[in-house]
Amino acid sequence: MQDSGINILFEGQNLQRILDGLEQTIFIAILSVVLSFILGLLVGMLMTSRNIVVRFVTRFYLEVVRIVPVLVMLYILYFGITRWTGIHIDNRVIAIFVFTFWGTAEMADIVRASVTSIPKIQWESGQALGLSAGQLYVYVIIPQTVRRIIPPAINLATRMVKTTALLPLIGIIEVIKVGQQVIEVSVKDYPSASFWIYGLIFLLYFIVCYPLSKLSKKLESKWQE
Amino acid sequence: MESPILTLKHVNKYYGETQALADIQLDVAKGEVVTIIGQSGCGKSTALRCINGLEEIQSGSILLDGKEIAAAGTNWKEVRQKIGMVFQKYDLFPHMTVLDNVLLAPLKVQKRKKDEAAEEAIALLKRVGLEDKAHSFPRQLSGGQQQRVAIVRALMTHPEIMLFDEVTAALDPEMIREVLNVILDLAKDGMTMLIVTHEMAFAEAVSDKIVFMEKGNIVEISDDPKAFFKQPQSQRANEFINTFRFQ
Amino acid sequence: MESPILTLKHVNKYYGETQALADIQLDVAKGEVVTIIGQSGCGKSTALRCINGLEEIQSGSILLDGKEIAAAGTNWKEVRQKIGMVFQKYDLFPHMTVLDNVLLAPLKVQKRKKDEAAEEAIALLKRVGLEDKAHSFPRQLSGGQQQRVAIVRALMTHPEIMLFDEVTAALDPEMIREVLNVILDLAKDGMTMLIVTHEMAFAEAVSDKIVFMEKGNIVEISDDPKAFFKQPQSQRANEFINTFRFQ
Amino acid sequence: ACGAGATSDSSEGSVANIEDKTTVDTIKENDVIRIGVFGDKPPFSYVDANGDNQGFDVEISKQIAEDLLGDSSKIEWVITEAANRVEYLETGKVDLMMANFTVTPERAEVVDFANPYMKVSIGIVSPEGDVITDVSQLEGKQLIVNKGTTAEAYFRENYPDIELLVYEQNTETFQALLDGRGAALAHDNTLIFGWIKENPGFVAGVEAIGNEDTIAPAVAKGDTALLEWVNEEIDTLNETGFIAEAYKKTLAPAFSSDIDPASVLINQ
Amino acid sequence: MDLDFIRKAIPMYQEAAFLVLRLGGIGIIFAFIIGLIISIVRYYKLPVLSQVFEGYIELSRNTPLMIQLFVLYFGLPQVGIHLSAEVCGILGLTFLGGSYFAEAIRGGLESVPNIQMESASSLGLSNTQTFLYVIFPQAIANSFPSIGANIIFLLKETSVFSAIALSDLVFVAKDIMGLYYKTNEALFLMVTTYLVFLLPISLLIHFIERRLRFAGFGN
Ligand SMILES: Nc1ncnc2c1ncn2[C@@H]1O[C@H](COP(=O)(O)OP(=O)(O)OP(=O)(O)O)[C@@H](O)[C@H]1O
Ligand SMILES: Nc1ncnc2c1ncn2[C@@H]1O[C@H](COP(=O)(O)OP(=O)(O)OP(=O)(O)O)[C@@H](O)[C@H]1O
Ligand SMILES: [Mg+2]
Ligand SMILES: [Mg+2]
Repeated sequence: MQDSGINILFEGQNLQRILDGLEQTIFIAILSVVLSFILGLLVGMLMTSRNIVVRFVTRFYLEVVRIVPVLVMLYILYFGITRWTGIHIDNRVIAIFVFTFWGTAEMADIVRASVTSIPKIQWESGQALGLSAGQLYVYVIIPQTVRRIIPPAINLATRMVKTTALLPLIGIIEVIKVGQQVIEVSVKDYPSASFWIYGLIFLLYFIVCYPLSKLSKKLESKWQE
Repeated sequence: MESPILTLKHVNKYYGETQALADIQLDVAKGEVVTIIGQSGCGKSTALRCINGLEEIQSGSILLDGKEIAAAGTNWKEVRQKIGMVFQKYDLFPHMTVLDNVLLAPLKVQKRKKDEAAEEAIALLKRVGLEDKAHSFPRQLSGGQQQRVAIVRALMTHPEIMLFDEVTAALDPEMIREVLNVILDLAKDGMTMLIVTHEMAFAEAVSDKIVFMEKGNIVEISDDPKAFFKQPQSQRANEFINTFRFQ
Repeated sequence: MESPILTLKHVNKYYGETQALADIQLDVAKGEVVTIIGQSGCGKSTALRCINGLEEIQSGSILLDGKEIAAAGTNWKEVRQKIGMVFQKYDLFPHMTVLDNVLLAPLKVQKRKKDEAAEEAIALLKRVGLEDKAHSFPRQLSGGQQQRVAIVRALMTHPEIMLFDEVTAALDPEMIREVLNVILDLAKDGMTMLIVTHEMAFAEAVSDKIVFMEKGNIVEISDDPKAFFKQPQSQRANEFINTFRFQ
Repeated sequence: ACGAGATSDSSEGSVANIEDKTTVDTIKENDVIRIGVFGDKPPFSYVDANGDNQGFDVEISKQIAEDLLGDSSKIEWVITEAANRVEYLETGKVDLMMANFTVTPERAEVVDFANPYMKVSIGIVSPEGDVITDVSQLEGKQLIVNKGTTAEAYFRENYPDIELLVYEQNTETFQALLDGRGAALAHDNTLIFGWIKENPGFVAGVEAIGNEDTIAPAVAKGDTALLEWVNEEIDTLNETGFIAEAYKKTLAPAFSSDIDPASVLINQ
Repeated sequence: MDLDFIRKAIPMYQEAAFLVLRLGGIGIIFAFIIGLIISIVRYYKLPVLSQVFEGYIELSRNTPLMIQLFVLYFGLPQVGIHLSAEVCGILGLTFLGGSYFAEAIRGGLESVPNIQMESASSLGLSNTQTFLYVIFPQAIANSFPSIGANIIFLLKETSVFSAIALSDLVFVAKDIMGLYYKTNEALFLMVTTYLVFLLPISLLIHFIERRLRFAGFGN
């Protein structure tokens, strides 16, 4: 039995379905990652603001996101919005919104850390040349922060990919859920189904995340001079 | 004497409780090289930073070409093109090549034509001996080379006055020499300069005027550097000069 | 002349292709103050680091008290107690108080009694003017104060010779003076010292012997610092000295 | 991002209970009914290797669509989890819940159950060598249950002292028994009967405890029009023997042969 | 919201919180020890072991904890190893956390300037003494912010313990939603419980972080 267990992957549409599940995972993760990176850049710059109110609000946002589990945010938004307003929003939109909301905060903190680590003299020598605040950001500060944020940002991206495992709760059938469906149906004929299916999913996650983390390592060592 | 390019009148500057500048009065005439010396923390950097608008002053006035620049509503973009400043270090933008560094202000602030500005940049880099480094990044240069680029970058906006804040403090002796030679050269060309340095021999050689500060005050101004370094008038300046002598 | 404390014989040191030390020959007698000068990268630091076993040499020998220390099997723990070394900066352990810094080696390496070692530490701190900083952390001290503590820390193991590697390079003038005064004081007390510095006036004042290096070679050794700084024998030393003169 | 997606998506349909139109009208208008089922609970409702929904609940759902919209394929399947079935109904994200929904008083407070189409009791299965024949034998031992099932609720309410091992997936639940992680497993007896057929060495020491529960379709609270329609439909399906047919097709092959259909079906 | 229900449900959350703290605490301690060992091995670039550990780090970081738990809990029995859910939870967290701590501490170790090691040697300290008295305390201080962030992250990761039948907070919340349909109450209690134990931990970490900073670390 054990040795024929791998056949479960080739039964019916199983493999295709698992890959479709992976596609859901990747689609939502990638879109959220991209949005988080863009918004995180903006919010991160706000976090370095000298205005204490702005700083407090953004800090509060970060703490909230860190303490409220993603699962709760998904639930509250997907069911809560409909309950309170009667409006239905596609669950993938909700998923992307929640992931972006979370990712933006984390990303912003990464940006904040890297902006504050830019020596003060860089701001000053830009100013001394007559650059406006906007020019200072565009030509001097952001290009320098980008290098420093990429490694931790990629780390964040892999975390976001891995967190898509929560999505079945709002009805998104991602790769792990498909795997479970396949196991439930096939376990009678293939007692080792869970071994093969989870094994495959383990591998798939690794295949998706590993190149990202390799890339971050590479950039990290490259930019360390 | 013709009217000064830069004038500080009764300038006072506080950081919280500490008074960093106390009733500072200073004139810098066109073509004049003025060097400020004094102990660490006496207010030298603060003086330069106030002139360049990096810090606000609490009272007094600062005139550039006879126009008040320490008041609200100053067009700093314009003023800063007339003032070039070079800092102690980490001054260049590490993500840009040397050429991009020196072209940033001419192209983005002054909106000059790229060809023409680049031509001038190359000429200036040549003058400081770095024409072959135009496409290098700052980290590929030695500290002394970086500071020479920083000087070129400041010169590119055609300032009327240059401010130097301990530009050699982080350098090794030969590099110090490379950089100071560039400044000596500018002095010969008649550039107006306000210099903060701890290199006494250099100060003696380059300056038209020495300003000795202590605790935010100007204690002594001398128009004769040679005489000053031999025997300053004030007791405090004398003590200070002595820390550079052995036995 | 009595037999030297430290002797370098035909010492060669390579980093890959670059030869950092080329056939170095040097004697340091008891109580002698030897200063090494030369351009950046000429091998000054490397020389000190090899003496202290931080780098291995490829050939030649280094004798301390007549015993070979550059060979395999050297008991470095013992040797390093006889050699005190002070570096350019970031030298103190930032997570320990001043007292803990200076007591680390006596207590952990030499296993001395805490009371007795602490007493000596306080006495030495007093000598460098820092007895009230015993319980401060390094970051609460100025750079000059930190370097004075580093000197005390090195003295605590009762070394026979002290090595100083540009200990004032990162400091402001008054702080430089504070630190150099401590070294001058040690010299008067008869401490044997090997010093690397860029402070020429200090080198002239403190040294019994000046060693001028270039590209890993000793180019000139002078027993008369005054004469050397006035007019070195070698062309290269002369050029080097000139970088410290203006006009 | 939120504002942009906020317009009601056509596939999601409109909210239940818009005053003048009943849900039945809306469903007919949309020409599709949204039915909540499980994706991983064979033989009741699951997704097969080809990605198609299958099982007892699914058979009945298809017939409902056939009778309501004239086409058994006019269903938008919504895969639910035990924990979000009520939410789906309450927020109108499904019209009809067919995810093996056991009727309980607590649930009846928040959703409206239609007439039942199936009966179920809790059974307890344990290894042959160490059979549990009475609940009292479970004291001080661990009982394996599946999360969100009536078995879990029953033991939590009535035997709070019995330590429960709660798993999310059916397979995991039964696997845990095989791995010897608990002394016994409590679940819907229908499932247990099916399972022991495949796994010799285990017996249903307790065949039925607690109340006999029923399983029924559910609609959002107050959705009377749909409720009435479904009630009638289920009655018809019971009477015409459709449900018995569905039983034969989907459940019988999975259950051991000694099970009397009458213990599972409503009108036998 | 049903206050009566909330009152009744609180003990379940309490129990779950204790479980999370107990398993999370043990897992984090083990993970820290593993991380420490790995970071030292990688810092000193010990041959073979370094490469092995690097492989472990990649595997651990690039796969979800949920799948790691499945493998431990349902995969190991297939080869005859039966571990209790609690042990699996701890092992899973250790497996995941080990790599995060390893990277955090290695960052700290590498941020200690080389001159520190040299000045310790030049005082005659042995390699072990140098590590113990000089390198390690600074490395821990330097990496404390990321160590702290990882502690919080790992405590929150326990929410996938429910996959192997451990009643963590998410599990209890889902259970209540599935059984009693008290969604609002369940989620409210879950967030509150997280807040109640994560907030003090987070504040404590901030406090220690600041203490370390002010105690003379960095410049
Ligand atoms: N941003 C600041 N906030 C508060 N106090 C400051 C600030 N900058 C400078 N000071 C204080 O103002 C005084 C003058 O400082 P300033 O930097 O001008 O001295 P300096 O003469 O340039 O010293 P150095 O030779 O060390 O560069 C000092 O007492 C300093 O502590
Ligand atoms: N760790 C190393 N690896 C490779 N090359 C090195 C290393 N350390 C020093 N060197 C090279 O050895 C030569 C001598 O260096 P050393 O640091 O001794 O010079 P120095 O005289 O102390 O210079 P400085 O005045 O800048 O401190 C230089 O060419 C330097 O580039
Ligand atoms: Mg200054
Ligand atoms: Mg050196």
